[in-house]
Amino acid sequence: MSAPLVPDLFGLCKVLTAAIIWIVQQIIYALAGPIPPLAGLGDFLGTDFVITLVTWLIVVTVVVLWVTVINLFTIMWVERKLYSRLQDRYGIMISVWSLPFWPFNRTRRPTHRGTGYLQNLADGIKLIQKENITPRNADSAMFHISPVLIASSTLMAFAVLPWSSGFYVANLDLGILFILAAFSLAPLGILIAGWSANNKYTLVGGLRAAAMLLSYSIPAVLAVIALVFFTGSLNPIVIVGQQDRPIVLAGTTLPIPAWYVFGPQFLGFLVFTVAMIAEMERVPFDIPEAEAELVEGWTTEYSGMRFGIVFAFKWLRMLAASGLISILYLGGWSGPVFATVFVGSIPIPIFPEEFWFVLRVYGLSAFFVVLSWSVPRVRIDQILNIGWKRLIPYSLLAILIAAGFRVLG
Amino acid sequence: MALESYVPVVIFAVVALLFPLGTFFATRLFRPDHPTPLKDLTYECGEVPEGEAQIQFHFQYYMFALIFVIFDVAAIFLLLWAFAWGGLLTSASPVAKFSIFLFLGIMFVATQYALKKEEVIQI
Amino acid sequence: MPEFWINMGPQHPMTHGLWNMKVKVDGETIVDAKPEIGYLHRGYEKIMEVREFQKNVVLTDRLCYVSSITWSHAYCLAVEKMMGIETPERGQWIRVISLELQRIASHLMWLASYGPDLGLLTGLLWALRERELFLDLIQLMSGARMNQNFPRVGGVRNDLPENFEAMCRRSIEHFLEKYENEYQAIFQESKVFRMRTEGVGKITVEEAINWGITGPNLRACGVDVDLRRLDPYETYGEIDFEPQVWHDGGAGDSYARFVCRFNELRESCQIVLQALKKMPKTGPYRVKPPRRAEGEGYAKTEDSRGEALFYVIGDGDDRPYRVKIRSPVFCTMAATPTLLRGNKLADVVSILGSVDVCVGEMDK
Amino acid sequence: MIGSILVVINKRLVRAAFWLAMTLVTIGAIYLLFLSEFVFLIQILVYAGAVPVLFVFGIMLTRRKIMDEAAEPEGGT
Repeated sequence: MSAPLVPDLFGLCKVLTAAIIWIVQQIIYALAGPIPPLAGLGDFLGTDFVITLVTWLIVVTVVVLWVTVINLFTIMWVERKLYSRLQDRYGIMISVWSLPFWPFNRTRRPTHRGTGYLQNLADGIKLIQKENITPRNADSAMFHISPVLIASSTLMAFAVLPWSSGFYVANLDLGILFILAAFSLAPLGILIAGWSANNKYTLVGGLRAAAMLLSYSIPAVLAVIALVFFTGSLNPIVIVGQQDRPIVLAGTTLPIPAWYVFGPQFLGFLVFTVAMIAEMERVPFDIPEAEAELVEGWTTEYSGMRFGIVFAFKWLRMLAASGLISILYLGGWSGPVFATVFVGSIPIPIFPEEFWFVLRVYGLSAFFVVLSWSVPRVRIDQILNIGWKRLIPYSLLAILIAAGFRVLG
Repeated sequence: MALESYVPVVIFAVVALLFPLGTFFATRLFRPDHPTPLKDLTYECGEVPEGEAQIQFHFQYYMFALIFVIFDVAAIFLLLWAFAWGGLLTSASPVAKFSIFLFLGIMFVATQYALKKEEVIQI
Repeated sequence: MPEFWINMGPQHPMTHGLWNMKVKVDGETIVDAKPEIGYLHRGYEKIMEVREFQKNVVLTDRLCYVSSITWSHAYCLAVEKMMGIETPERGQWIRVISLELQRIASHLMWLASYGPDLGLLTGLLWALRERELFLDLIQLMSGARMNQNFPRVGGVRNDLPENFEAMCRRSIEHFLEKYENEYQAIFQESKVFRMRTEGVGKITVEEAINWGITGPNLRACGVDVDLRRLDPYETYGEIDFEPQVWHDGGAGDSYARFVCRFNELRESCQIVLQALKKMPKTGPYRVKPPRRAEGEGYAKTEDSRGEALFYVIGDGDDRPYRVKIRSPVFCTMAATPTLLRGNKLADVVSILGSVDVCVGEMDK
Repeated sequence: MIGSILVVINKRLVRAAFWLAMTLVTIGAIYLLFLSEFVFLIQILVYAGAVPVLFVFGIMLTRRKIMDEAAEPEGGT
């Protein structure tokens, strides 16, 4: 019922691309006077193929930057601030405004006035300057390649995760399955990373991570199957579109949106959420890097930016999982009616769809943060028992319920 | 058709692969690199490591991985079944509709049995 | 066989101090364990022979930095018994108050470190937040936050400051409120916490007694042993309190140890409040001890970790001829293989966190 | 594909398993070229995600240097 801020990311970027290519073409044509073959190059740049390719490149870059730079830093900041408040302290406070030189802070010593938003950037810069240590006995090639596998497979989930009805890279018919498939590649990377460092902590951590992530991807897939009974599709945009209406029960329209969480899918929602907490390795299920007994789990031997990447991608997994949950069960980016004002027939979004979606993602993430900082860690055999003896029967039950509702109509 | 919609995914895959790789190569410009024998030692709480870690390792969760693969394949069957549900409803044969429940039941019982047995044997 | 040894410590998040726990695992199950101590050995019993009686109090403070007063008090008690002097009544009451405040601070430190052991960093910060209150009280009383050097042979260093009683009451009131609302919710009533601790690291009464485990760890097995009750020193005989013993089923596991210590926090608060009420308002708090002494003194007190024992021999000189320290943690550490065997690798932290290790007193 | 060759020629089994996963991903891409995207995703979900993990678990349950010590008699396990 609300309109997206970016109705068509591809179209938007195409304008940008056309402008860039036009400028480049003018330069090339200007140069083509002395060097005639360049004119052909200029013509080639104007073809549809090049424009489409460059546009896709720009779209992908925009989304990658949006995800990694803006959302990653924000979610890390939110987490650090939130759990600090939970623990009765301020958390990160040093910001640009406390830098001890002229335009910022006249006192010539750091102050603690800021909100600390750029602290994570500073941490990243620090990590870049750190030496990268490879253990002598490690399997060097695997040790270096597995973070790439983990990072890129997690990032791939964002290729099909739409941020509104217009802000996406690709609109696949099997988008949800694609995200789950992207998640399912990480256990192998973690396992190889843990094995290759030739360290006992990483080995045990990697094995635990693999066993846990494998176990919990089954309930997630089963919960999605239960959802398919109602949606009949795995396209995220279609799924959200189905939820963008009020519930009609026995002829009366209730003032409740028709999110899949309200109704027979509630059990599936619970199962899926728990499975996703495990998939993002947060505290009740963060046994792969149980820092108390396995120093830092499978990331023990990574140092410098490698550690930064494998560490930061935990938050990316959290973003992706929160987005997935809100698309599947919480109505995605559908906002209330007042979010859009119609001038004539043109919808003008006061709060665009992206806002509602980001709100849901961050709300879910905040819930996960609070949850993870208020419960202890579960033991690995208990985790697996929960997964196999509770979640899988429950998810099968959710399938039965969904099928039953479909049979009854 | 679907193939065109996968073009951005392929581009995204390339960028996603280049992103960590690029980060790692970029750090080479900034970081020091002075390996010493002591620094390159495997971390084992400040002690000299005892033995190798890449050994034959008794890991009792192997059974879980085995059951996982079975379940994964089964989940795919279920997914197809869920997609075909609407079609099955219109077709009159109840056997096609509900035989999957038999399959589900058998698989569930077998899994629980395997898990119970594993508790006795392994953990 | 695919079993291998994992080093835990000296630089490991599990070890609260410098010591090494070698754990032999088969998959995830612990087959054997081997505690290795000595990283912090300072030769206390020998150093104390070359210092005067009164100056040794400074050293005994450093035995365990989280419960300094209890250790220096045990030493002072032994020396007083050897010298045959008696602390004035007000001095004894002040000692009781300081001991119980120190016990609360020490137990809070244990609670704080038990939180992150189980992956609960919030517990650490909350418990340390309330520990500040008691450190402030101890600071008011003795002038220092760590290594207070407060008990003296023959009494305590100084009288209680003005308004101490009111401040004490206020702090304890505040603490008990947090205890009832926040701590119980995050620890005792948390289902995940109970999953991690119940049935883990069980030890039977016979094994515990044979290994020499004392204090809250033994009381968690269901044995009603509390030296404050059985062999009252100072004025503990006049105080009405209940030693925390685990009576229900599942005795001797991590959860029972946790509950015993956790309830002791509240019990210690009641002791402090009672002592504040019953103590004489004025009077001497210290007598001057003789410089030289001959004979034997032997004192055992209920430390926050078990039974602390000091045995001092004087040969007529102004310094002890021989000092023997019995550290409760030392004996508990010997029992760790028994505690750990058969549990999972992840339970190492749950067990060793619950027995409350203090490396300083263990290595002496 | 290069990955499949690496699977065969690698002596270290875990590396081989890794390259096997990569090969399976590329096979999935070939399925995609055949316009069967469902099979592509199933390939990644099941074959690239699960099966190599199972392999690696299996490798860790067996002896490590089978290739190197093939000639030697079986020692005590």
